[in-house]
Amino acid sequence: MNPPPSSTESLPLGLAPAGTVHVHHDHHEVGFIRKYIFSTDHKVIGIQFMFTGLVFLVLGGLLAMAIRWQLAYPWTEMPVVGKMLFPETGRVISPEFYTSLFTMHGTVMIFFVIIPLLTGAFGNFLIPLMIGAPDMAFPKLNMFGYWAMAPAMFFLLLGFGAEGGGPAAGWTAYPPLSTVLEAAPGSMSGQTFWLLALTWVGISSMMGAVNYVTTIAKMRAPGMTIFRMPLSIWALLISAILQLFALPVLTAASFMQLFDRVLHTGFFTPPDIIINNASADYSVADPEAASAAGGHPLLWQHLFWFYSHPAVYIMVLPAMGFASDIISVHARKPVFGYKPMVYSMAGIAGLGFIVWGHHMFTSGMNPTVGMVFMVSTVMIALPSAIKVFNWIGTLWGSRIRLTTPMLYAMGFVSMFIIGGLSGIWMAATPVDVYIHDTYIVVAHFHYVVFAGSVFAIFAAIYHWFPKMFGRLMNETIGKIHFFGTFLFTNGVFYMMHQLGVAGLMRRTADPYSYETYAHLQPLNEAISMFAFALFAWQVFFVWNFFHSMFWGKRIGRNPWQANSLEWDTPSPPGHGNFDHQLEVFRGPYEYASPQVEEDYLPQTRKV
Amino acid sequence: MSDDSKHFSPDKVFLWLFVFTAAEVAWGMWLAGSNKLILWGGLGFFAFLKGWLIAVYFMHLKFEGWVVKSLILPTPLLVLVIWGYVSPDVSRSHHLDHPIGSMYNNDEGTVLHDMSVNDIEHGEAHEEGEH
Amino acid sequence: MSDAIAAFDPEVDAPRPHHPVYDYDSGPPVERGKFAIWLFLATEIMFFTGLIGAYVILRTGTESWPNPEKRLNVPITAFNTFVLITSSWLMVKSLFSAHAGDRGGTLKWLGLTIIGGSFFVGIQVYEYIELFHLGAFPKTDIFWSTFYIMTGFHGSHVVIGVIWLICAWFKAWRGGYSSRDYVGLELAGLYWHFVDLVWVLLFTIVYLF
Amino acid sequence: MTGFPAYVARVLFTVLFVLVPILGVWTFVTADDYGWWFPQNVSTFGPKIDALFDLILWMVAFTFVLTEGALVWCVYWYSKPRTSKAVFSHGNHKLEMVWTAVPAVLLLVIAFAQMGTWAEIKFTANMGLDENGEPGQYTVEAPMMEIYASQFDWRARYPDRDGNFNGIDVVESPYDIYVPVDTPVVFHLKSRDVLHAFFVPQFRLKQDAVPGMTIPVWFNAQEVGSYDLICAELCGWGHYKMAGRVHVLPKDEYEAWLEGQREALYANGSADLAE
Ligand code: HEA
Ligand code: HEA
Ligand code: CUA
Ligand SMILES: [Cu+2]
Repeated sequence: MNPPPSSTESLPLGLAPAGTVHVHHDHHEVGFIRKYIFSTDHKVIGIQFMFTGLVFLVLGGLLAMAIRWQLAYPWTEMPVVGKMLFPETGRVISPEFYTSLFTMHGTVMIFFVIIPLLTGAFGNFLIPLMIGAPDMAFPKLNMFGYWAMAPAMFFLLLGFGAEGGGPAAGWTAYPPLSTVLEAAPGSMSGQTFWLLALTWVGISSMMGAVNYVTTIAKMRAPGMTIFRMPLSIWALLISAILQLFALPVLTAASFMQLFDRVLHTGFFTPPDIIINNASADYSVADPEAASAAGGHPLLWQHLFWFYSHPAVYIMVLPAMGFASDIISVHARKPVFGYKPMVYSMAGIAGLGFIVWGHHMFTSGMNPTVGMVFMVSTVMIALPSAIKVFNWIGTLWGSRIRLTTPMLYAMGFVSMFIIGGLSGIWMAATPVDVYIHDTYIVVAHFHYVVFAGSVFAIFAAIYHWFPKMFGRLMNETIGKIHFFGTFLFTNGVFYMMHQLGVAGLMRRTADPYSYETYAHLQPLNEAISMFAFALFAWQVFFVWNFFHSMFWGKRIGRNPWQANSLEWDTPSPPGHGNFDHQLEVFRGPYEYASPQVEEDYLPQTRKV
Repeated sequence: MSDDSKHFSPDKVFLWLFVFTAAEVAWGMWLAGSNKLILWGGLGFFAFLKGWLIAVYFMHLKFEGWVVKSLILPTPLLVLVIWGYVSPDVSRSHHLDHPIGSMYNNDEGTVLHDMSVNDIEHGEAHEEGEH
Repeated sequence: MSDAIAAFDPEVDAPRPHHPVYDYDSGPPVERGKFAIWLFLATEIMFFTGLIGAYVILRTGTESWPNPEKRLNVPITAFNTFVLITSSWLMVKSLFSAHAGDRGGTLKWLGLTIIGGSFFVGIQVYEYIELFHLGAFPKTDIFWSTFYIMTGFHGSHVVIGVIWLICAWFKAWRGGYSSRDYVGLELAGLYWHFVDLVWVLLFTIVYLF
Repeated sequence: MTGFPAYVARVLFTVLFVLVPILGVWTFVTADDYGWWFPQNVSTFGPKIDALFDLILWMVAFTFVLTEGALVWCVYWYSKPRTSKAVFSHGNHKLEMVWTAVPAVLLLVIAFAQMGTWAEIKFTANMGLDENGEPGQYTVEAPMMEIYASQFDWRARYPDRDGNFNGIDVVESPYDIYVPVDTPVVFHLKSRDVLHAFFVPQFRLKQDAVPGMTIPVWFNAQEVGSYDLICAELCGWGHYKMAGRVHVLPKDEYEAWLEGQREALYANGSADLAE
């Protein structure tokens, strides 16, 4: 832990009475490498996270397109890429490859796109700026946090090319499929790399989370009481806390799975299973070949979901925070019910720890336990309800500016409602007996995670891009981008509900051989069309993004006439962020305040 | 950081730790194999005392404010949550074919429930090691 | 609605030249480092919760759990436990010397702590080797699986702790700690005590239960 | 700044947002006509599951239309160019109370509505009971069959005449599973290798097969016919084709079939070897 700046020259920070300021001049001359690659500046690190996240978003998107191709036209030649990707199978996706397709798609999207983009990119960029700090509490740790992603990516990509195919046990990696080497082609070395990749992502998130919580707790500018913090900060704080308490359990579990695979222990493997007619574990008389087994497959499911359910809220809470801020700014109206918003986020986080069993209703778990999990799961809709209603309350009587970030923020609200509501069906145990692992689940989580989190990320990019690069993204193209993305997203995911009601299984490479599913192919084909369109449409974004970076309209400190602190810095902010001393007088949402004649009142303006 | 008001005598604490460790080992060795409740009760008691001493004095928790305490407060709750929800499923499951820890024996093609086949005699290390 | 976005205006928008860095402290009255290390320890607790929890859950599911005395060398490990506790105590002493500004004392006690820690690791390695000779491997049965994963990860924590303490020792040697500010040493100490604490529990449940 | 002329943007995006609730509801209403809805339903607890689904569907549809409607209205009405400022309000306690309490009630209703059916499906105590709650012919202790899942096929095992599963004249039937109609069928679900799941859409029944566990499952099929048995838990590259077929026969035909199988076993002598 490197000491915070100046702690050596004066009393260590924290012993000084709250509100003290340490003013220090460090003439800051660093070379290119230290400035842009191994940088300790939270803004640079945030932007690094953003770029890697977006690149992986393209990768995950491509994988999704391959999935959609297979589901629309099973076992038919892939047009362009087929030749180079799988010559040996005659240019068609093999069933083995399909399994690793969705495994990798899920893994990439969740662990390398959404979490890095929300907490890594915007967490890093926004936290110090919004609370008025010069940087993170531990800049070096922050840098390591980013570079811990490097081995993660390395192992992930290694997994793709692993002998015997990439990991193919789904992103949930249920044993024994994932632990018994003979069970699946992809669970030779691919699964091992997958586990290592996950562990490194975990290490990165840990470093980040410790840093975020410390920074928010200790480095707020004078007057920035916790109930004057923007909701984005609250969201990031709460999701960091979720990371801290949930993630280590997954790390422990993945190490057990690693042991099962590499050292042939049997935490998750029952004693007498026979794979390919060869028992997975051998005579105890011959220790050399022995494999203990005698574990329990459900143990993994519990430990995995103990992290991965909180993880889904880690994936949505920051999105909610950004949406609240962006809506308030562009609606020119205070957030409706600030404190209820904070408490409901806390409520979601708290309940999030006791609902993980809802992923296991049909797993053979104890039905009484299942009932308990159902009640807590259904109740978690309550805080979410409060948030939704408060967003609408914020819009009510507002003066909406239909900017691209605003459109995406409202799109987030509209889509999150759909995704959340479908959660209620699955929370209902008897209903889940039927719809578990059907496309209703796929529809559900793509609505919350793509139409939700990714829309919020788009909103955040359009909104904070000016602060990052000092230039505005093109509004017209932005609107075109939103129009298509919104339309096609619903085209892709809405009808998946119907597929699910019809009982269509997820993770099936070719469902149409079943009489029950045969008639669903046209619907899947339509969905795939929308998916391809959705992907293609993103060129507007890519172009807008890069073009605006260099040729966008140059703007000043506060293009949106917003209140929160980050708009009180130059765009882009220099080293140390703030070029003047701060004092915070009020919360961040004083829009349309009668005190002043403009319709906004920055937190730092004295009246 | 600890100003003088927060001083305590580490030597005393250490002495107690030493005593408890000795007592615990003695307890464990003598009562091994006897009534589990007595055995575990005693061991748990000693372990708790020792942990408590280390946390409260060596780790200074006694002298920390609510902030630090609140940082670790959730962990005991979560421990209970995990244990409470998982064990009915895994350890107390009525539907297990074989109790956890049983092993498959290829030679007889049977499932062993008793792990004591893998017990080892210390001291005879090297003869065992040969074959 | 006034939504014409003002273009860049050097007057107001240009960064002020050579401004200082403003670094605020908003309380609570705990050093950043200490605050962070306790957060980190919380995650460590959850990590061992995962491992120990799994052990407890698996064990309560077994029909007959082998008697640890039949498998493990309890006396040696009891002695080892004693060593680790002692090193924890020495750590406190070195911290106290640092508080008193006595650099020599700090170095001495810290050095002894490091020796204690290394000794612990040594004995554990020896124990492992002997067990391997006796044909007890992680894969042998669920007892050994849990045994190796728990003691193994604890052992790796001890190693990290020793390395950390060595760094702290050199910093102290260079006079990096003053009687007013020895946070760095305190953090290393906290981690070391935590490792000790975990071992106290592990020893009980793995070797004696 | 709005890029498009203000009024174009307003109309365009209002229409876009209003599409969501309209098409949303429309698809759910018409899905049935396209056959994109529940498959035929033949088990006794099936209708209850569908009913619960519909109950939630109504509540959810209500909140869906309500919230999306309000959202659309805001998009349209409050994006109208105005000179006045927005309403300066930080919230309203009464309102918060109301929209916390109302959903809370709804949700509790939803939660408790589930429990009966869940217990009926899952609790071993309720397995194998017939319509009027009397224990039927098969029980958890004496199930009608064992079903083994393994990569990538299904295998049903019917006990011998004196009801045990390890005798030599145990009838084994791979792929095809025969059950009597209108009978509470209890069976033991097992897996030889990895996780699988026993899923018959027409029974509204899904249960994972976990290696190392013997999980009692039950259903009561009301209509003669044969239905897809689908593996619903990822189990490797062949997961998609791990199919089976459940044939629901009239009771007498079922008995006849089973006897026939046993006779066959005797005929080809394998059973005599046992004696
Ligand atoms: C960002 C991610 C995210 C979020 C926020 C959620 C939110 C919720 N999820 Fe979801 N979920 C996932 C990501 C997410 N989920 C993923 C990735 C999976 C699949 C994992 C896999 O198997 O691969 C999954 C799977 C999943 C399952 C398992 C399904 C199965 O496998 O059988 C269940 C079951 O209960 C569930 C429930 C819920 C519920 C109740 C919520 C609630 O939090 C939703 C609350 C919100 C609302 C309810 C809407 C707004 C409220 C109102 C408009 C008020 C009025 C509403 C009422 C009165 C009902 N989710
Ligand atoms: C965050 C999570 C996330 C996201 C965003 C997505 C996005 C998409 N997902 Fe998926 N998906 C999952 C998480 C996600 N998914 C998970 C967890 C699973 C389960 C896996 C499992 O079963 O184990 C899954 C499974 C899954 C399935 C089921 C497979 C099966 O069960 O057989 C399908 C099928 O249609 C699918 C489709 C899609 C599609 C069409 C998209 C599209 O929305 C994708 C469109 C992509 C883009 C639009 C990206 C374009 C690029 C940019 C915009 C960036 C611009 C770049 C720069 C500026 C540099 N996904
Ligand atoms: Cu068997 Cu999927
Ligand atoms: Cu969940």
